[in-house]
Amino acid sequence: MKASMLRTAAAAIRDIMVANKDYLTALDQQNGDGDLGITMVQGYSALAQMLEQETEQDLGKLFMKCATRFNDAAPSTLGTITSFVLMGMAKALKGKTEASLEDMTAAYEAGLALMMEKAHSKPGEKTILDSLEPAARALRANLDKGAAQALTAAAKAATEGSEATRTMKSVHGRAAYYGEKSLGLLDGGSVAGRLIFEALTHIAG
Amino acid sequence: MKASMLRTAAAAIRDIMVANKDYLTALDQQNGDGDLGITMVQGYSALAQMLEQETEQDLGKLFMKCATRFNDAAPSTLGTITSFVLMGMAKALKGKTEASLEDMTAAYEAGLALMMEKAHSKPGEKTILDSLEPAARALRANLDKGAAQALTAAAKAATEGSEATRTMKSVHGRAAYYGEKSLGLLDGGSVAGRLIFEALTHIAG
Amino acid sequence: MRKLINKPEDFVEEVIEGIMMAYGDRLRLHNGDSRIVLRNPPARPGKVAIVTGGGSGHLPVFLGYVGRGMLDGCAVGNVFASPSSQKMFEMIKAVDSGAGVLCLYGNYGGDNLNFDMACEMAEFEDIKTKTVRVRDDVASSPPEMAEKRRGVAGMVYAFKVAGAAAEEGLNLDQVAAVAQKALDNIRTMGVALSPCVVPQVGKPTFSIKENEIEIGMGIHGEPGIEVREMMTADAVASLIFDKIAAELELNEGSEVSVMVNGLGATPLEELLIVYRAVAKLLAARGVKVFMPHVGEFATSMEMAGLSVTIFKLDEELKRYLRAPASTPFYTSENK
Amino acid sequence: MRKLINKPEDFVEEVIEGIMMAYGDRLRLHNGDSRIVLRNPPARPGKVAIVTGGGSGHLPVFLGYVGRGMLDGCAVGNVFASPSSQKMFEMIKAVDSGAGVLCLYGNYGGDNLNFDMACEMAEFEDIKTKTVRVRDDVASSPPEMAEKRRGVAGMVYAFKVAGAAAEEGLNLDQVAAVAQKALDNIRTMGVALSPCVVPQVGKPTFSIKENEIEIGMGIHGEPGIEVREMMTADAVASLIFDKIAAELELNEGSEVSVMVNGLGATPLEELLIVYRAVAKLLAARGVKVFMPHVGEFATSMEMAGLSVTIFKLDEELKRYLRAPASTPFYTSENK
Ligand SMILES: Nc1ncnc2c1ncn2[C@@H]1O[C@H](COP(=O)(O)OP(=O)(O)O)[C@@H](O)[C@H]1O
Ligand SMILES: Nc1ncnc2c1ncn2[C@@H]1O[C@H](COP(=O)(O)OP(=O)(O)O)[C@@H](O)[C@H]1O
Ligand SMILES: [Mg+2]
Ligand SMILES: [Mg+2]
Ligand SMILES: [Mg+2]
Ligand SMILES: [Mg+2]
Repeated sequence: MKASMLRTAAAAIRDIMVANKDYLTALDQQNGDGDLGITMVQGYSALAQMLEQETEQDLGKLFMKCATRFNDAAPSTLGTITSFVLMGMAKALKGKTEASLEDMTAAYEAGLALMMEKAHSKPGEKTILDSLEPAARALRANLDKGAAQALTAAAKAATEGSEATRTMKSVHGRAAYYGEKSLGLLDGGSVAGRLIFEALTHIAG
Repeated sequence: MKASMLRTAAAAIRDIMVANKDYLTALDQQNGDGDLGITMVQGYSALAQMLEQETEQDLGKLFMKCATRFNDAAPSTLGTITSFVLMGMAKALKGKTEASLEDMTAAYEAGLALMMEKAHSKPGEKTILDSLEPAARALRANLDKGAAQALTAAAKAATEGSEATRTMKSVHGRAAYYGEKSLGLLDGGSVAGRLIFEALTHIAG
Repeated sequence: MRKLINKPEDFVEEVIEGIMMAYGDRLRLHNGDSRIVLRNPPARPGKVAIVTGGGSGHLPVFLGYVGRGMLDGCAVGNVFASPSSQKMFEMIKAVDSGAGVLCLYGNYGGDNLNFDMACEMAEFEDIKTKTVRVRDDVASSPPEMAEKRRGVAGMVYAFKVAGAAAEEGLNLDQVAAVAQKALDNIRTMGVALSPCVVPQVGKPTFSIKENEIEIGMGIHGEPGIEVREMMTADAVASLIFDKIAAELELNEGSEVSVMVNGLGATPLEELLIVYRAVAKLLAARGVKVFMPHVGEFATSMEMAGLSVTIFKLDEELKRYLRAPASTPFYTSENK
Repeated sequence: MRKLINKPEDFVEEVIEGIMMAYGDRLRLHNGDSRIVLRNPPARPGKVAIVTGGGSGHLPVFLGYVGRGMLDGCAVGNVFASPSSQKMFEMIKAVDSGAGVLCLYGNYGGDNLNFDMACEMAEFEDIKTKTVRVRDDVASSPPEMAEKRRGVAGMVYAFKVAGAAAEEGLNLDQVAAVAQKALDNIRTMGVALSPCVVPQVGKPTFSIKENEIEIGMGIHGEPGIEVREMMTADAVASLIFDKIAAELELNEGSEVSVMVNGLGATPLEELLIVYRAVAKLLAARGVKVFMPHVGEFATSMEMAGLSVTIFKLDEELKRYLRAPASTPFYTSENK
């Protein structure tokens, strides 16, 4: 992938977040403060807008700019967590102006690792990680099948992972106050994660 | 009348105010603040209670005590207005330990006069005066028929006067803010006035 | 009833008890009477005393302004009801140190009657009194019937300015004149978004629809000028501003103080948004703002809404407004 | 939505605009950025700087405590949302005068992540920072998980005490230690009676039934310990008191400061009734109250309810609490 593709991706994710804004809001209202729809739209809109002007070709520097811009536009928990992923990817992509599917997968894995370190979280805790991390594994397992198929597999894994949050107990953020009561509820962040891969599948396919 | 009769009268008025508390409240809520029921009960309860202990025989001094006590217990507009009437009666009855129906009527007229002076009001302004003043005229006109009949006539006049407030426009207090809109409404204070004479009729009869 | 109270009939007593437990070092009850709150320690002998009084449910109005540089005493009524003339009289007697007593209070039927009675009692005991009634609410009567207007948040400015004049050593007539001069330059108007509940009544005495706003409603729910569909903060600000500006000459170079006062349930954030709008309207006319007051100064328990007061100043009034004052509920220090 | 606002998306900008129009003499925006509010004039060089940050909708928390004797800066987020780490970093850089910067803020996911990121950025530029998180809300986690607790009204005491320590000339580690010592002795718990509305959401994120009370609910509507049928003020006070007293040793001779904090819609009268009940419970144990704080210190817009904070004092903490502080929204002068 190249810098220009990031622009298309950001626009696609923004569109899917706009389309699902009220749904995300409703999910976050179940056991959070209801800002998830707004912050995701704000974050990805800002990214897409920035990338329309941006001429930086170094993918590392570009992802770093994305991380800062995203956090500035959406400094909520999930917004900041997203920034950490982008920051981790930036470090891994530094110096590259083109990246293979494998490079991108490795960068994405590095991004998740940084995020888990900073957010003190791991899969199974009813968060966005429960869609993002299965997606990473699916990407890795389908590297040889090309971007379109690998992303389709990742989207499927993200969807399943998100669904599985219903069986999990929240341990982070506001949702954690609900403890047992969070069982059965779908985590809004995990849905945001699923939507990202859904959007990427569309542009790759 | 003698000091002891005042005790019976106060208790009877208190009872009728208690029975009509919610009604008075509702009337005052139409174009006032809704405290009329509470304040009338408070004022007459305090009077009745004080008179149970009180040994003063001089009617002037006794009415003066009543005026102070009433205002202290019910310092609302109507409470204070009531105190002015009692104060005016006190001045007229000073030195007397017994008063004829005619003495009482004259004292009552003096009470109304003092009240009108202090409250800057006159009949026809949709207030308690519109029941109290017709009652005064009825008493004066029926002096020769004895207390029971005179009071019955007064109660009738008070009732008609109170009803007539529906056709009047408020010019005093909170109700005045309603201007034209007050047309059609019954004035709560005038009902309180009617109830006083209703109670007095019962004990006289 | 969404109120954190105990028995409704104990409401006022318990509020006063709480105040004395919290601020017993700066306030005292006259002979232990919870209806007569006095400045503690008392002012220096020879100072003109200033007292007020009125119903409960408006904190910090009225007793919240008893203290250094403001009031010497306050008679406390039941919720939205006047204190008795007896209490007022006892208070007047307690605070007079020979220089006389200014009764400075809002123009309401019950309060007027009781203060008048109290002043007569005081006169009988050779205590000089003067009365100045606050009538700042432009929504409560048209200009030609201004003497019928109610007193609302603008009274706080009157307390402040009269208090400073008294501290400065002016005599009774002069203090009354300063209060009156201030009031001649003070106008207020408010809007309400939700009603409030008198504890002993237990339900709202009036209602406001979810999407409506009461323009000019009084602090006890007295009806205002009109009911409108919900408006923006800027629209509310300019509606109030126009009404007030029609009565105060606000020109290039004028100086004013502005009070944006929350009625109870309206957040400080919204008061600041409205302040911003008023300040812009003033700036557009070249009017300068001195010592803005944004917060809750005169409330109606849990009523939602706010009032805007504009106080047109000259050098004398500015000096009195600026002078130090300190009560448990008000301080000039950070204004 | 019963709010006096303009466009919901302009809410925060317009609040800050209002604040700067009213208090532009005592606050300034860093490079005109409405999300970075700084003390004006800045503190003397060499003083440890103290900053905070957090979501909007809680005035006077957070920026209301920027001023002499308290904070040097505040990063401003959207309603109930953290400011970005970029803004925090710019603020930290702006206030540091070489003695380092204490980041003192409430323990919430978004704020933690962003302040951590900002501190890393600061470190990179050789600015010393220290972090102390406020976790005073006993209802938000059991004692054995106290590190998970949220920060609520008790942070105001922490601002006050740390601010005084910094003014006195203590170094960064010492100021952080004072803040931590204060927080070790501060506990808060709240109750809510009605929800609030985030302007851009437009409807309440939770609901409370008319006759119910949420015990221990958080300032963004986080669920508390339990929902109960409406209770009296005295019952609420003793429920909160017991919960707090189980964690602070309150004995004969102890001294505490008590804050009864309104969440927004609850009248001052009710706060005083609850203060009274708490003061009696303390008196019954022989505990003395120093500098009570009754009013709105940390709100949730139009939420009805209140919180009670107890701050156990020693001579050092008393001195810092008493020390002069003055911001447009807080002053020690009349406490
Ligand atoms: N520590 C964490 N690690 C990973 N994801 C988290 C963490 N905390 C929260 N999340 C995710 O963030 C979502 C909530 O995000 P957001 O609404 O921005 O939080 P808040 O409004 O509390 O700041 C949750 O649904 C969850 O998926
Ligand atoms: N100036 C006046 N003269 C005579 N009666 C008055 C006057 N003003 C008000 N009233 C009477 O008082 C009643 C209202 O009394 P009250 O409820 O005590 O008033 P508020 O609650 O406004 O103090 C009215 O219904 C009217 O009958
Ligand atoms: Mg959220
Ligand atoms: Mg009434
Ligand atoms: Mg009344
Ligand atoms: Mg949030």
